[in-house]
Amino acid sequence: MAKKLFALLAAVLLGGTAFAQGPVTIGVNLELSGRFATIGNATLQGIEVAREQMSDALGQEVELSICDNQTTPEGSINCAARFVDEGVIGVLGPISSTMAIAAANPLEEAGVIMISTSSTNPATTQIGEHIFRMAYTDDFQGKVAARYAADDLEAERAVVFRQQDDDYSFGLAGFFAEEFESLGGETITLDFVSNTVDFSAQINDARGFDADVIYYSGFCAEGASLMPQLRQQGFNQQILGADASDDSQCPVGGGEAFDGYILTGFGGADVLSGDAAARAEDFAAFFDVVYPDAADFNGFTLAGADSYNVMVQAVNNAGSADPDAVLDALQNLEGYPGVSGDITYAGTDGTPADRTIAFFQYSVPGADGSEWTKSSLFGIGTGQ
Amino acid sequence: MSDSRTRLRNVMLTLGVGAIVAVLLALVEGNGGAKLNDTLALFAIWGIAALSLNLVNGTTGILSLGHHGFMLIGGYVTSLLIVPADVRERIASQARSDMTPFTLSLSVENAFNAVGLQALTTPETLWVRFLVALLVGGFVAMIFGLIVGIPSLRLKGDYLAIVTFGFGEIIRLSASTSLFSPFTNGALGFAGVPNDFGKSIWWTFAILGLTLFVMTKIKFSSFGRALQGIREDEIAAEAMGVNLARSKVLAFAISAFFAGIAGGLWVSYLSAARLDFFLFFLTFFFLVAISVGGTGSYTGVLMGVAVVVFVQQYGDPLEKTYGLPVWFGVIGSLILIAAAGGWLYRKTRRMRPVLHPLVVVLGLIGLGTLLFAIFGQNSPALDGTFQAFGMRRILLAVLLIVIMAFRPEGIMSRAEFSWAWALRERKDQPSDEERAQDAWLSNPDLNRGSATSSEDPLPASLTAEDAPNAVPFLERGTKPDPDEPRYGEGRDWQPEQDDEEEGR
Amino acid sequence: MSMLSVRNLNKSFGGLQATTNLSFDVEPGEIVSVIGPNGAGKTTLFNLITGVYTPDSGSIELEGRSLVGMRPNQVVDAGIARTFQNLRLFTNLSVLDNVLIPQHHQLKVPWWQAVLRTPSYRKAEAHMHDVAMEKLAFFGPRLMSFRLHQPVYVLSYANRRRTEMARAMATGAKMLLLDEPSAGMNPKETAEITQIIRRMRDEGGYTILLVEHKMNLVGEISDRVVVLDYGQKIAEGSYKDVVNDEKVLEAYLGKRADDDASEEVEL
Amino acid sequence: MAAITTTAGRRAIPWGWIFGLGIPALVLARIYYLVNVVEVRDYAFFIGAMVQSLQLGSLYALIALGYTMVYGIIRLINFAHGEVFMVGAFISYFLFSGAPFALPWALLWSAVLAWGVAFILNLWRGSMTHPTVIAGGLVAFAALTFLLSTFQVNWVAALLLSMLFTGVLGVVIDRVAYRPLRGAPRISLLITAIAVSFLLQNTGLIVFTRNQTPFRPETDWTAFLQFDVLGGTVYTSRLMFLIPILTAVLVTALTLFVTRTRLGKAMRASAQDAETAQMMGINVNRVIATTFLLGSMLAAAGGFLWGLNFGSLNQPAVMGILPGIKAFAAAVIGGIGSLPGAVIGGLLLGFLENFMTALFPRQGDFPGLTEFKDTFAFALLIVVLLVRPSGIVGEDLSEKV
Repeated sequence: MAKKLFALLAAVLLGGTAFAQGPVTIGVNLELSGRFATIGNATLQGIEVAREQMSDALGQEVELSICDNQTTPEGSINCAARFVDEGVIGVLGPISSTMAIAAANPLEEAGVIMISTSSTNPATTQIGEHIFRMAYTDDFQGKVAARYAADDLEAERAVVFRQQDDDYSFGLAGFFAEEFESLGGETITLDFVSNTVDFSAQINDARGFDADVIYYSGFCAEGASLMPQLRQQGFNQQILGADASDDSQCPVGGGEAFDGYILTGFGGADVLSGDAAARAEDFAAFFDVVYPDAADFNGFTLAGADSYNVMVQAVNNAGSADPDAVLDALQNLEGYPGVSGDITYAGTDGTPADRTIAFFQYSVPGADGSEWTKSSLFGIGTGQ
Repeated sequence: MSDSRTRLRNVMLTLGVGAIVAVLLALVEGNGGAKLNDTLALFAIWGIAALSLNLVNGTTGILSLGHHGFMLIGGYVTSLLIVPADVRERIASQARSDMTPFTLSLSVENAFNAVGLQALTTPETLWVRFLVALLVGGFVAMIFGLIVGIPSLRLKGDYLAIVTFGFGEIIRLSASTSLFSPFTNGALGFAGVPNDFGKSIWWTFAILGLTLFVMTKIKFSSFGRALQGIREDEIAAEAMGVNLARSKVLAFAISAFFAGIAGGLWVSYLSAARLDFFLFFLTFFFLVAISVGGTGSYTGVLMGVAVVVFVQQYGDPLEKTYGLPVWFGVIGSLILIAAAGGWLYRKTRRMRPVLHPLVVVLGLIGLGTLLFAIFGQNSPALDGTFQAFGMRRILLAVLLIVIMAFRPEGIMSRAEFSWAWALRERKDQPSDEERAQDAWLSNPDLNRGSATSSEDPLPASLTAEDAPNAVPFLERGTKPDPDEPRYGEGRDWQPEQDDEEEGR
Repeated sequence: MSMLSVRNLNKSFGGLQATTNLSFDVEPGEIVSVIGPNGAGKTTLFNLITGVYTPDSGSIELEGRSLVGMRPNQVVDAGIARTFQNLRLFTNLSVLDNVLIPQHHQLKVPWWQAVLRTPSYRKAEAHMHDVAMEKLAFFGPRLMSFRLHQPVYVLSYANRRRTEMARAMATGAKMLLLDEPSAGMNPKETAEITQIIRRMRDEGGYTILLVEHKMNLVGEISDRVVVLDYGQKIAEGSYKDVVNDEKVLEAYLGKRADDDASEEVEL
Repeated sequence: MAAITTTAGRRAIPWGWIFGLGIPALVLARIYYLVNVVEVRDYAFFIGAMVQSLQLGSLYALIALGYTMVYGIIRLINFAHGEVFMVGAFISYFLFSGAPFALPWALLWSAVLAWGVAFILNLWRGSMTHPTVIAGGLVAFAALTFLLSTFQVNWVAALLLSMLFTGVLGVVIDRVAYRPLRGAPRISLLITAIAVSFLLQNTGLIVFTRNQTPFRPETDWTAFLQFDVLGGTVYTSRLMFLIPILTAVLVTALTLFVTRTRLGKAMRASAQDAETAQMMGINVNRVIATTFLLGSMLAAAGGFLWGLNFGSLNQPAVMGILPGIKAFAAAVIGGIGSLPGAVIGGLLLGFLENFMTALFPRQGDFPGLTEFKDTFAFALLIVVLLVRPSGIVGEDLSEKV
């Protein structure tokens, strides 16, 4: 009880703009520095371009209060505390599950809406009713990858590399292994920690298992060391990755070891269907005008843009800046025409229904990975 | 003033100050922002950890670098025992989490139910369960403190520091291995630890007060004196009967206990227990606090913690992205200040040549960069912004290097705040009556005239060579015995040079 | 039953034989001096008795209890305290603290009672304080009143010597090992220390084993003298007959050129 | 200082031989068991593991030499040595990768290094205001700014230049942080070393980069290499030859310098007793500066080869910590203060880490020792410090009462 009272008291006393009709500020809590800087900045660009397209809600200018959580849980908590003080209408981001879970606790208590642009760990939205996400969840991404490995690649034995100190990677590896074993396959899971460079021990363990496919649920920082070492130790099996490796650091860092690397990620224009594809294309065109030389225009950018659009739409639907009104407007949002597909929160616990997930493949001709290309193979909706 | 009356006065004064602090906290919690509230809570939590580290580093003189390991243990045990039931189901349902049903059932709530204290398992009595979890965390850390204390019996100095560092790192690295992950949920740790204790100023400051009470009572007790004896000269301390083994292990155990408590509060503050919350930078921050504040005094340590917490919490302007001209201006002016400082230093010390080439070169570089920043604003080299990520830690590192170079004993060195000091009751300054008597004692001849009330002059027979069985000359205690023979009546002897006061 | 009995003590560091089957006794209440040229093994003997070194062979017994293998703080419990040749005081602590620390090993109160300042702890603390004042009073008013609370590094050399002696006495030991107590003192202070040592024996009831170079102090105060040379005992007895002993002169002054030993040499 | 008086003569049991022969025998028995009885691995795998251990061991040895030399002279555990290793690796990366420093950072680095060069010349010319010292400093400043901001060189030049720069940086660190504490107690020296290591970590984050960087110079030494032996294939790369050979060259060069030259003799004298050496006319400051110079150069070489071996450099704040502490453990295991000791310790630690994980692979539910890979070094460090602080080769540095 004391907490709720304190939060209200703080909001009012602090010239809380939650009620008054002052400028609508939206907090942006992203990993702009540290390990996930490239993905964080790509998402920020998506939000800024979306704001260019639609810059006002309830007739006022929408302000973005940007906070860099430096890819650390305590940085994310500090940003959350700052947003509680500023009394923002809602918070967009962070992109990764670890930072998202860290920020979700204080924001839920303070009753502030949070939309994590690309956190896919199921635990994030379970923290409270104010916590939403824009992406699919890991159990779906793990299942789809496992089914692809078992059916399309006819693999019976899979080695799973898991970064054990990250919620996203830990959960995703678990879902893949569970689904793959339910399809009759056999898996072993090898752990490494963040910032590992020497994978000789893990590769030694993998050697005795002669797997048909390798599943990597980690990030590009470690992937750029692991893949070359795998190739050097004679592992030429097909490597499957997840949306964390949808980042220019992978092909550039890993070089030709990433040639033929298949990964699941957020569907872009070429996997969406019908008018969603059209919307994605003219958003991409508009994006090129604002950021012509952006290295990373990928699913994260689209997810950032849609998070902003959905937040502004909810404020407009609610017709006032009162947090509870905006909350239930968001909770029964139906079929919003987003740039990454239609978004529906009605009847969900914060995870949008029917998101499309795409399969991409890297091709890295040169040894130093300077001219890499990413082609998309096909897309699967959460419904199927 | 009799001893018991001064003690009463001191207790009353301390309680008075405690009350004032409580009122201030009430004011702050009311309308201070979440940030100020967090900063105060952080100050208290890191204060507990720094005070407990100072018991080993400052009072006993052993450099211990494994403090973050004890905090980790305390933090994880507390969070394992206090994490609410829904989080436990989520962990259990999580794919392939290593936590076994048994380890997940380890919670104070289940323990209370088992023992029949159903009344204490309600949400309102969460604080009782949190207190129990905190104490259990402290005791488990204390046991690890005993284990780490054992090598301290055989090793000394920098080798011992490295061994404690080794222990700290082993604890952190093995917490995520399959051996311990059933208890620590691997590297993922626990989310959703109730944070209305770590974030509440009342809880943290109350425990800080308790820690300060225990630490000062230890330091000014016979045990504290034995520890300081070990710091001054270990061989002499052992030769005077101090049991080194027992004292050192005691210091390590108590320090580890409070480190565990601080770990528990730190986990509650961050509302999650993860391995990368307990990296070595924690011990480094406490080291900075102790070295800056003063290794020998708890008042100094608290001042040091205040400095570190201020830089950590309000240092983020340092890490914002600024335009390059701003950066160039700042660096230029810093170099200029360094050059001016060098020039002033050489001038006051009258070193030749005053304008040392290094000072001149620095001045030129500084001026050049400053002018370039001011006038070259729109030149291509200066567009674009820059963010100095990690500038707060650089500031703390530089601060520690400077302090270690110029004032290794810290700001307060050994001066401890006490009411006697505050009320100017300096016991070790001689009153002029005592000074006269002391002067007379050392040089009776010279001071014959000036010693007005010399009822206790030096014995006459002291230096008489021809007195084989000299009369027992010195009186017992300060009160002169009436029937003892009066000494110093008219015997002539050479004045001796007993130069009393040679300062350090 | 002698207070301290040392039976054929041997100690060698690598090749160097520091002590070779040394045996001597010290009776209760006696003042025994150990003299010998530099490097004769006097300080090694002290380190052996106080447990800093463990002897290769031989026995050291205090009132029948063997001290071999004991750590220095156990030796102090047994009842032997020592002073150091080069003054190892707790320099940054006050004089009072320096004399309180040696009594810590007798404190029976557990540490948590000390923290809570229970009455039993306060009583023990008061007792320790009185013992300290009594031992310091032994040296007259010099170390009392204001100087009690001054750090030791402020004191003069003589006062530091006195503090170290008071510290050794405060351990509650029955026997004191004084390592060159008058080193660096002028004649007046040496005379004063001589009085004090005699008073310690007479009023304090201490048995004293003394290592000293100043012969007038040794002569005036010691009941018996043991002479060491290269770790061996070459003479023992009262000061007068030891001084004229042939081997002692040889050890100190070396052999005469024409080896005419018949002549009596007046020291 | 280790305060254990290990009394000689009591050691009847020849521990040296027991461990020297016993452990290899146990290892071979375990290999035979794994290969023939359980058929989990083949001999080629263990030869591959042996090669990897040799590479890793040489890297640890290069870093450990720096620790040993600094500890030998001023009894300081140079906590910042791990970070010097990191700086060496990143400077070589910026030199060969054609991604030169931005102008401001090139200016900053060259100002610091130029002052270091001036300080070194000052050691040999007597005073900082000596014309050659100032001239040397300015020339170094100009050359360094040009080099760091525009130049791109092949990897050999990058290695040598990075060794030079990092050596000078080592001297600067000693001059700024450690020199004011010459007479201070060793604990405050250690605290300053910790502060310097944090300073370098975070400056590295600002000046170099904030995320993991690929480390792939244009060299064919990193080409893959496979050869069949005893029925299996060993997967390795040409680095298998480059790293041990380069390490051997550097170590012999260092040993020759220490034993054959006058300055080397002065270093050994100061290691024995700095005060007496000073009285014998040895300029101890020059000796200490040389020690830091050589130690840091070796660490830079170690950094470069570390990048080559793993193909990428971790982010600056993290890269130097673990290898630094493991190299210190190697230095202590070998015998702190003795150069051969550091090399032996480094190789031993390299074998221990690789072979422990290779000898106890994952079988059934036994998860294998992969997770404990990093804790071996710490565990061994603590055991050696407790049981035999003078290490395998080192002499007893106990303290007299």
